[in-house]
Amino acid sequence: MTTAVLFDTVSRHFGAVRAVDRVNLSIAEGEFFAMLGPSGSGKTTCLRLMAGFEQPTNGHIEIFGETAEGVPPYRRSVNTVFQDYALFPHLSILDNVAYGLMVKGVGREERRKAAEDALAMVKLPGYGTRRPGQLSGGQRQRVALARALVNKPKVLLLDEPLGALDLKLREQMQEELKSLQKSLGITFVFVTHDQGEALSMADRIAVFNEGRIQQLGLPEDVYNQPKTRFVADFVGSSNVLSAKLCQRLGLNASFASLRPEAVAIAPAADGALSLSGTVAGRSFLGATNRIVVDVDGTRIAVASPAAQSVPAIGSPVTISFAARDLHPMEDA
Amino acid sequence: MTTAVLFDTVSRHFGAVRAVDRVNLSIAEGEFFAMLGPSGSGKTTCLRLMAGFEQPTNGHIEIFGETAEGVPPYRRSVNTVFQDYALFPHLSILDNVAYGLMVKGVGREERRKAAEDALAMVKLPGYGTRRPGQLSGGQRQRVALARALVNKPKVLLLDEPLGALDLKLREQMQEELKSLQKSLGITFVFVTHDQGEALSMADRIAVFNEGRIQQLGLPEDVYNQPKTRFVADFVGSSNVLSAKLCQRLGLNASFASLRPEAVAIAPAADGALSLSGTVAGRSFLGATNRIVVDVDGTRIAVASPAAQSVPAIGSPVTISFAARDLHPMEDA
Amino acid sequence: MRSEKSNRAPLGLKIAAAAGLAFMHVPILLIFLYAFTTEEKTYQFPPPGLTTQWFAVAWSRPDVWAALTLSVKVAAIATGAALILGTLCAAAISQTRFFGRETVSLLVILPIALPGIITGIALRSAFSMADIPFSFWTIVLGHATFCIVVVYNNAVARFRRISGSLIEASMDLGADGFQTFRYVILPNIGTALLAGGMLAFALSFDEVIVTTFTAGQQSTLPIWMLEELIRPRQRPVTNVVAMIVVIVTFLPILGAYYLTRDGDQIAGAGK
Amino acid sequence: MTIVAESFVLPERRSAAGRLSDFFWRHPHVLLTVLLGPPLLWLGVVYLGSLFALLLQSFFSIDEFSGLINYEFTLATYRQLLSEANLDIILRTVSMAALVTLVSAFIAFPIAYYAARYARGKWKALFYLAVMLPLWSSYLVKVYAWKLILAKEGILTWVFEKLNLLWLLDAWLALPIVGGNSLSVSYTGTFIVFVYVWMPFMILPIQAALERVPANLIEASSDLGGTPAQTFRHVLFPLALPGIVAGSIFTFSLTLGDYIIPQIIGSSRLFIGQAVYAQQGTAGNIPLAAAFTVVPIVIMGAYLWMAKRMGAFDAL
Amino acid sequence: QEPLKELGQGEGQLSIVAWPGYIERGETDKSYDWVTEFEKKSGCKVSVKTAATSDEMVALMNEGGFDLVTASGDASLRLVAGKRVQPINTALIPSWKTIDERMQNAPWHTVNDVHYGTPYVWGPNVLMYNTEAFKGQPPKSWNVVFEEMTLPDGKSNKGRIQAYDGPIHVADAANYLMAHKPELGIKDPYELNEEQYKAALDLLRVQRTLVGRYWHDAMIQIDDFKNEGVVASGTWPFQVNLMLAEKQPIESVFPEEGVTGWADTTMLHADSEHPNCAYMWMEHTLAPKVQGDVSAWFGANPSVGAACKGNELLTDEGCQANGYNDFDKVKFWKTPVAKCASQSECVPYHRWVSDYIGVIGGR
Ligand SMILES: Nc1ncnc2c1ncn2[C@@H]1O[C@H](COP(=O)(O)OP(=O)(O)OP(=O)(O)O)[C@@H](O)[C@H]1O
Ligand SMILES: Nc1ncnc2c1ncn2[C@@H]1O[C@H](COP(=O)(O)OP(=O)(O)OP(=O)(O)O)[C@@H](O)[C@H]1O
Ligand SMILES: [Mg+2]
Ligand SMILES: [Mg+2]
Repeated sequence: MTTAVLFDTVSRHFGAVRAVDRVNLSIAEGEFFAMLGPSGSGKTTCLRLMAGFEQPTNGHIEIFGETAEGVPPYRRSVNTVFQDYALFPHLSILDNVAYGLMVKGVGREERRKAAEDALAMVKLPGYGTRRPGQLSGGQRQRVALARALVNKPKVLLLDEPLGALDLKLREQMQEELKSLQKSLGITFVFVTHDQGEALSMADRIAVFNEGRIQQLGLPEDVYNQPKTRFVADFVGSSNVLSAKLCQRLGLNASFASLRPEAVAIAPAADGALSLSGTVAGRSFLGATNRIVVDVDGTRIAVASPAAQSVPAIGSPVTISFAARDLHPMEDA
Repeated sequence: MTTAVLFDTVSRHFGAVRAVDRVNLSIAEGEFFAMLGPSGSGKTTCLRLMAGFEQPTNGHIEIFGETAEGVPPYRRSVNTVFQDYALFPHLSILDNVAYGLMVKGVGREERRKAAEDALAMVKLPGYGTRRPGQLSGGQRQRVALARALVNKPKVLLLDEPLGALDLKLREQMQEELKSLQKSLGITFVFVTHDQGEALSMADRIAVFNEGRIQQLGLPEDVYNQPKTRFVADFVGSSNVLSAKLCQRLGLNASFASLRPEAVAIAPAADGALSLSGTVAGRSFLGATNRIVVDVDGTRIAVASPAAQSVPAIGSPVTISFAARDLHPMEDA
Repeated sequence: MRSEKSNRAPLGLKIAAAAGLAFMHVPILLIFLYAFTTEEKTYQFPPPGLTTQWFAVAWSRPDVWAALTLSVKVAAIATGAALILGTLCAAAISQTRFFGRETVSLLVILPIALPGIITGIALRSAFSMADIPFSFWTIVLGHATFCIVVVYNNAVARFRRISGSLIEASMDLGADGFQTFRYVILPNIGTALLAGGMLAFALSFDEVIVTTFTAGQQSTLPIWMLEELIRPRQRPVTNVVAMIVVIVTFLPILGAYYLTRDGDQIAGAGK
Repeated sequence: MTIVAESFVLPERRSAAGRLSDFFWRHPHVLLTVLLGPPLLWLGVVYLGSLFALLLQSFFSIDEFSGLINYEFTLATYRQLLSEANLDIILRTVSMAALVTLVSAFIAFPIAYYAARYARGKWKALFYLAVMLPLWSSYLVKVYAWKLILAKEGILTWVFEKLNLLWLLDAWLALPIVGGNSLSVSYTGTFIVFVYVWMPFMILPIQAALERVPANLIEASSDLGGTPAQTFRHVLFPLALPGIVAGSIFTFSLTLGDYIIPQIIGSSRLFIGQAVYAQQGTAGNIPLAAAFTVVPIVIMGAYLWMAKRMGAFDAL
Repeated sequence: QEPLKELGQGEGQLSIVAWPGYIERGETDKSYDWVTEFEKKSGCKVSVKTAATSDEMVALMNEGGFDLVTASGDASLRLVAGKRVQPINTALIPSWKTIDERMQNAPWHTVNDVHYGTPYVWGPNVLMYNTEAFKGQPPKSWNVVFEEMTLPDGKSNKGRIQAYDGPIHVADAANYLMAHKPELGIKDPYELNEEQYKAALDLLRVQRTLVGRYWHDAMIQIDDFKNEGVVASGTWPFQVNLMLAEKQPIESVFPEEGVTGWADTTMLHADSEHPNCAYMWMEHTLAPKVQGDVSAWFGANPSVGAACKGNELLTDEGCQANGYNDFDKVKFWKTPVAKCASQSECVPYHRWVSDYIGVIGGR
């Protein structure tokens, strides 16, 4: 498998700020790669390093085997879908989409055709004559996508492209993006701070914090076996069990993670672990009820199916879970 | 129980736009009331009618039994937490919080004390001397809350107060808001377009679309028994079954809703209904896998616990669900 | 966005910008130079010698002081009037919607968009038709007319940046219209008004075209300069005065810059 | 916290301001009238009134011998305005204004661009000062400084002489139309001074417009393969255009109406401003002066209308 | 309007529209001051508004607010016709009798035997030239400013001459034609029929190609002689005197074609608010001392013969130098009218105004 993007201990510092700090990364061709992390963790900076808007302070970047440093953005076969779309307000939708072809000198008729095809692909046929200001957020997002895709880039960078959309639209776009990527086979590098988005869409996920990659792996691994406390906290709302509690459960680790949906409110069955506590809170989440159980001061969240009855606040309960659902973590 | 807010067939039109259209509403004192709906559905306009920034085109508004029309905003005992917080940039945090008391003529010492108490209540003691620009989003949100609460309003209006926060912070603030409302006993009217937020926090929910209330009821009812196709679609990602499919299942309705988590990939047990189809897609959502099954062209999503194995795409499966989980809906 | 701006400018751009700025400043330097020349009748170049005597001469000439005081008075009063009218207008335009709003905003711009000579001659003939004798007040009237737009522009820009919900928040918290103005609007547009006021002052202070038409026998500083430049006695005195005015306006301009800039940042936080 | 609201409606404020405020709130139109009244009275009545009164005068004529106005409706003044000599004046002025505007934009753009995109912190303040200082230093003294520079025995000649480039200057002056006996009595001289004096008015609006162009549009263009030159041509320039138009309102209008510069630096051929000044002041022919002012009013009216449509007013 | 019957107390104020250099209070040169003493004597504070052209004077007087104007012949009759000035009572001016007889009833201030002002000073429009450019060969004719030629310094006069920026300059052209094209039959340069007028304009169009910039302000003309390389122009003795005082290389001559000239009258505004001060000023200006001082300063000739002798500033040769004896050769400015004396119909002044603008503005 060809390597699309390679980061070899890449750093990017702004004065004292280490926006990206010794990152190693290798993205395979055709992969849907997600970068997940809180605000300010360096995701955008990584993307800008790939696009060529930033140069690494240290380290080396290769794109499809070629050294990327010193190649200006306009000479990279990498396109970006910007977070706020960055559509040209003075151009029509068609001209926006055809922009990349125009600056490459493609003839008027040919680029009009290509742009219309691209618009059709993102399900906006016939919108060509409008201005960006006349479109809704979701539509603009699609135009930005079409504008990038019409250039047939080898890598497509997407910086939180769905951040500004509302939930409904977002779910819809997630599906569309995913199937588009499958059908085109282009390498997607996708930045988000929404773990649900990353988990459902990506082939692999890199979790960033403070400029560094905390964990890099398959979505299931990142979700189920967080390597650090940060990942456990950030990816899904895991319960973090302290060393003391771990010991009580017979686990020798300074921290362990336990997913709410792995916990049941029921006496322990065969080989399962159990703890007892009191119900401290409950809320209806639609598909599930979230019940918070206080176990000697540690609050453990339980996701209980909506069909099950919810114990009253203050009532004593026993919670149980399988030993394999308890994941030891590093200290960081 | 006293009625805090009463809307009697209230409309607010802007030219041809019916922002709010014949809305009937009655909010009880001490209730946590959520208004849920997509962008442009009239939620904010409803709130502004309560606050006094808009006057109804038609209909009548009563707040605590008194006619609200003609009472200017500054003479209503109703306070608002604005979506963008609207903190006064030129005043310190303390002066921001004390503003309402100052314009009412409360003495300097007294209002300082009250403002500090309010800041302590929202867990920002000692932040009084800072400027709004020096606070993070979540902190600003709390200041806006303190600023409203210090006036002891009879009704507190919150316009998507958590919209700008990131997921982690948002979950935390949801809990805090809820417990604050419980302890103060003030009527909260809460606007959001995030159904998860509405479901988990509200005592009752009104679902808005195009200026009208589509459904008004308990969160469970809204979630489990959507009255219209719009509500089913908007609140959670329900499957909508067409009349044909309904008939096949022995139900006489033009549409029926079916929650993904009520469906299992398994042969039908006793008294359960079942359909067969092929797997058309799957994605990992962390706690669950979302499996899309194609049944004669209708795509039905199934939420299957992450622990269960996921059938391969294209393989034939049987899905089953209890008859009571199939909810007939109105046409709209 | 951040990094693009921190990039270095292309050389060609730097040269073009530097050349443009040089073009703008060489004549100013010349004015400064001739404030020190020893030759008083002609502007011989290069100056035969340098002296500072003209500063003393300018200081002791009563006509300089008379023109200066008149200009300061006119500019102060015109600025005051412009501040009030410009702010009212900006408030009405930006806080309300009404029929003819566009027309009003056009009307405000008109006195500066039409050549000054038209404003001047129109006012002049109106004054003489209405039998208003030319006086201090006719000068002020003329100046205030085109100063309004400067204040208006600054105030409108700031009003636009104040988030609308700020004013609603104030009302919501129990402040009536006047209290809202006093405690929220004024502090937020204050720096913009100050900046607009300073620009208006400077504009009035250097105005000659409208003034020639609306002034009677009085001469403001620019009119005095016009007289002096055409019928010179002690030519360098004009340069001394011009130079001092430049130096004295330096601080307010810098002040206006920092005020509007910081103000924008503050107001931007509420956006 | 001591104030507890007993009822939903808070007690009425007793002060007059409170009552007035309630009144305004219930009658927003009254408030609008109060706000707009004074400025409209000033601009709409005094200023527009004067303008109309002036325009009215253009329909009167003047008694040639005594110089007194003959208050009878006539179009004679307009006939006079359209005489060949006067048309020349109009044509000359408008072409000068257009040229000055173009060249000002040309010179101002790099400065504004640098200030908007590259200057930071102290440098930005410095740029601002560098633009504002010439703007606020005395217009007259600047014009006279140019007289010294451009005069036949002036500084420019001196510099050219030192550089042994006098032939170049002479060659330029030998050209028809733009040339003349010396720079200070040629159109070239008038043009240079116009550009010099009005160009600063062009810089600030362009800078404002450029600052409003989101930086990521430029990145987007670059990302899509646009070279810096293409980015300028297709993205930056079109987006800065409203600023240029806003600036050109100033340069165009100021050139159109100026009468001092062409009088001091020029070849005695009149510009509209001078014609108005001369007709009004020297000749006392108010009707003809008024008819002359109609020309810039019409031109600027059309210009403003166009500028408004381009959204240039936001950039003022 | 009836003239003032008797003189009263001064009103304390007096505002005068005057040519530059006509009313001096010692600001440029301490010895030239004829205002301070008057103010002390009469208690009338004098304010002066200078005007650069006759048209401007008429405009200012039409606008009002002034008491007196020093109007030249091309303005004075227009002011009378427009009823902007009032007749004066010569009995209230004791020095009236001392006025030069040739000036007492001059047609530019006397209408139907009624006097509309007191003569101030008069002078010729002489030809000033740069002595370095003419290398000791003074020009004899106005042709140096009307026709292209090579000057003694070997360079063309093109771009190096100036002409007066006022319609009355048409008369200078007519005066030149009178001598050089007698077939046109011009008898009076201010009374031109269509044909004569057209010939004058043609001449002026030729002149336009030679002139870089026209002059209408004395000081600017001086600047142009100094800095712009101007070497010849019609001018007032005022500029000649100033430049000579500065030791500039210039001289002036009285060309063979004769010259035009101006004789100025101090006229009283019809609505003057300070008539008493005005009468006092008129009387003051007729004193030989003042007449002599003004003449010396401006290079003009007094209207009171006595001023020619014993004036310290003018000196006894002054009148001679300024052309006092050439009175008959000077064709004084007057406003051209349609009904003229020398022929059936003449081109009126307003045509002069618009056509002259056309000539200067020509492409
Ligand atoms: N040009 C710059 N100059 C200085 N600091 C910068 C610059 N660009 C980024 N940074 C800093 O680098 C860090 C990482 O920024 P980056 O934009 O990559 O974060 P991010 O993960 O994309 O965050 P977000 O989710 O908020 O977009 C931040 O602390 C930011 O302030
Ligand atoms: N002042 C106004 N003038 C004209 N139309 C308005 C005005 N205010 C609101 N509207 C329109 O009324 C409709 C409802 O607006 P509203 O702001 O109440 O929606 P919302 O539900 O709060 O949406 P969002 O979630 O986007 O805030 C929209 O179509 C909006 O464009
Ligand atoms: Mg980012
Ligand atoms: Mg809203």
